[in-house]
Amino acid sequence: MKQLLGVALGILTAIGGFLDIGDLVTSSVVGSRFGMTLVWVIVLGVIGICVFAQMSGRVAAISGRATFEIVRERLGARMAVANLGASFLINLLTLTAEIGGVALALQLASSIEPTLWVPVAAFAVWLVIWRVKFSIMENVTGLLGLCLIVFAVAVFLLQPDWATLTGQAIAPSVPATETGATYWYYAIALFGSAMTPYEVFFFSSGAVEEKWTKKDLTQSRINVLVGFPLGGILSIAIAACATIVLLPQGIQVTSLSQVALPVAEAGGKLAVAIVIVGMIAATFGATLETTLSSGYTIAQFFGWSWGKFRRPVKAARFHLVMIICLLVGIAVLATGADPVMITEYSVVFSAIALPLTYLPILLVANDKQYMGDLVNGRATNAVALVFLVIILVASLAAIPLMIITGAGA
Amino acid sequence: MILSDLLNRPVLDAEGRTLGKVLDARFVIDGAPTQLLAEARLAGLIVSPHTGTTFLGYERTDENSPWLIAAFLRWRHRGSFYVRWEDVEMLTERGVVLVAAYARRSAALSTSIGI
Amino acid sequence: MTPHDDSLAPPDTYAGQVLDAQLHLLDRQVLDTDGVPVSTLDDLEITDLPLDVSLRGTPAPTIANLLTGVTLGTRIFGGRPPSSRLTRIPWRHVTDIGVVVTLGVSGERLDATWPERWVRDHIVAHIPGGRHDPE
Amino acid sequence: MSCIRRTFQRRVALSVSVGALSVLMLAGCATTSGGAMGTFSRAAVQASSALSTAQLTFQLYTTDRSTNGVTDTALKDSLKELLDAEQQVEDASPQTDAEVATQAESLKQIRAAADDVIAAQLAVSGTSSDDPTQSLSAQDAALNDLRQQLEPYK
Repeated sequence: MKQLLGVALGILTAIGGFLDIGDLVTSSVVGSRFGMTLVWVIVLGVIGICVFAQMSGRVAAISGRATFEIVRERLGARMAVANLGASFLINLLTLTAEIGGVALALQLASSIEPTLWVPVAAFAVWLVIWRVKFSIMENVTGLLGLCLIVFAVAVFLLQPDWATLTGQAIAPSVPATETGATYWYYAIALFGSAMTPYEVFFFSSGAVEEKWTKKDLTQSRINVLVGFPLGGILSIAIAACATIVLLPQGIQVTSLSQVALPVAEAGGKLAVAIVIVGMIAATFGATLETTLSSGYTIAQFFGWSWGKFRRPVKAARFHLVMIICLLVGIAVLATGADPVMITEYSVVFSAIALPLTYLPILLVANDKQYMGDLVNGRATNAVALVFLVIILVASLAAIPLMIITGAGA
Repeated sequence: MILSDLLNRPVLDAEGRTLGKVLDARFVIDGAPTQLLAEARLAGLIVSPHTGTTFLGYERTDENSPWLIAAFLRWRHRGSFYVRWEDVEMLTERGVVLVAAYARRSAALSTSIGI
Repeated sequence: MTPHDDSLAPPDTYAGQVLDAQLHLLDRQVLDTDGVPVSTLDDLEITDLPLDVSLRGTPAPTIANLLTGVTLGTRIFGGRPPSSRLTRIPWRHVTDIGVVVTLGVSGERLDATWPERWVRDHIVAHIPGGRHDPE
Repeated sequence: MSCIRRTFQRRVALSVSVGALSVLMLAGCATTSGGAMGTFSRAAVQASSALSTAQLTFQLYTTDRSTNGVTDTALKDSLKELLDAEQQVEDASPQTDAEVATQAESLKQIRAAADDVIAAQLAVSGTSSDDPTQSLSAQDAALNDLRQQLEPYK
């Protein structure tokens, strides 16, 4: 029975932990402007993150090496430092967006200005990282994040015209009001929101934190292959809600409050309360993950002692880096920068930075010195290579599209 | 002397012709035993005619998956060879000068891949 | 199919463990005897070799020290650090080289861990709760 | 010889960072293409989206389907969008008479919309008793017409 509970817990936290401010904002922006015509990108992104997280979890469990140790060992110092620079800055951008997301979600609960919530949220994140055990932190935010299932319930409560919804999803075409360039720009943004690099930094470092071994791999495979797709379905539900309620009224999502309106329409006050709890948990959990990822990337590159399983004094520089990153996040948000705008940039830059960490992980997953006989199978390699091409194309196309569309205007 | 000074330096034959660059330095732990581990002796250098930056060692192992990357990297390091330390004549500002009758050996790592 | 064309002599084989610096040593994680990370291996220091002098007959150089810290900057951006400022971990401390480089001594005594100890004693230790295990 | 390669590397790193900065600037200027009319068209889309949001929010409030937090925040956000749209229209420098007229028309509609949202906020906070639902939907229709009219210039 305990084993079953462990499996269930793993899946639930994977679902709850999958969504963050990037998914919430990007899925609803896309739903409100493109309807269901970009849903195929979410499916693609979910498959991609399943392949990627699986590989990095297996590499971490077998070789005990987390992502950035591998990036440096495989690429050598010079290429790794460029990789570190890009990945760290983009992670910092995502971290700032996530803290902003928590503040916006708390504003929805309290009507208090988000700029006041930012320091409170950042302090709470630091406190959890400083004192709370890794697994407890993951389970609580993951389970509370499950409240976002209310988006899926809302889709049914809204009794949509299922034919047009699925029709749009299956036969995607660029809506009249949008240009091809914005369509593909938001395709990349959506792909970046599903396959965020920090999820992999966190996932593989978490495997080392929780001292995974070969026998934990089946558990992690179940978590990923069941949890992430269900998380992806929630992303689709968010897009569907926006399509059903916001698109017909010409509402283009530019703030988190608009994301909650379809849920209010579908399920009234109770549903709104639940979705707010879900949003706070999802963004808070994502802030924890991005903060830890900022510590992981720097500490693993320089070879410092790192990890939440160690007392803070045993991983001093690791914790110092995280404190500094949180302070930077607070400072950026204090300038009044709009967290939704930061989020939109962070998901696109995530798509740009993805190859930097995907390639080394793919290489090490094939390296007998690291993996022994558990190297990638032929099928995994085939799928992984297909995604390498997709990821490279998305990464190269992102910047030109950002210029043409003025970041999706 | 720092190893990075040696890595990536041009390799010249006795007549001064450039053969390539030092791709890597191969050490073998079979010197005089110290407290814990024997001395690591510089057995030889791996020279690549095209590029000094090694990339994941595909040129030396029978690693061939994922094939797309392995094929590309092997192409990039085609023609790389191994010279023993005994074949090194001297170190100069211009690079590593080999003896006239240096032997070009395969750079392939034997089965015990550095574990 | 190992990649060597016909013109090359067969590869040497050795009794001891074979280590290609770029592939198996450089940029690897260095752990101390308790498994606590010390640093990443940034460079190696080998016995000095004279310039412009025939090296025929001289014994092969050996690895004297593992280098970390300031050499990372110079290795990436060029230039040479003054030898006095190199952070050295003597080769004799190394017990095993596999996926990581393992030392036989505790990290506390090595000067490679000085920055970690400084941050710990001056900053982290002063924040309440810093010494407790997370619960 | 190896240091020549490194300065080349430093130059590459420099150009990459300059490239990244120019991307952000270019992304900014792309939103100002299409001259004054382009700005008006984009502002009209933004304004009508904001007003529709306020209309939906107020309707959810009157049917007691939304919480105070969401209602207050959504109205505050849509007012901010409307004022931002108004600012864009004011900052545009119209050249021809048609553009001057469009600017005036756009400002009139957007300001009316902003007044309606403020009325909704007052109704929600209970300080005023009149119900802005009619004027919200009337203004919504007006802004939609403006948006259709300016659609070709987008």
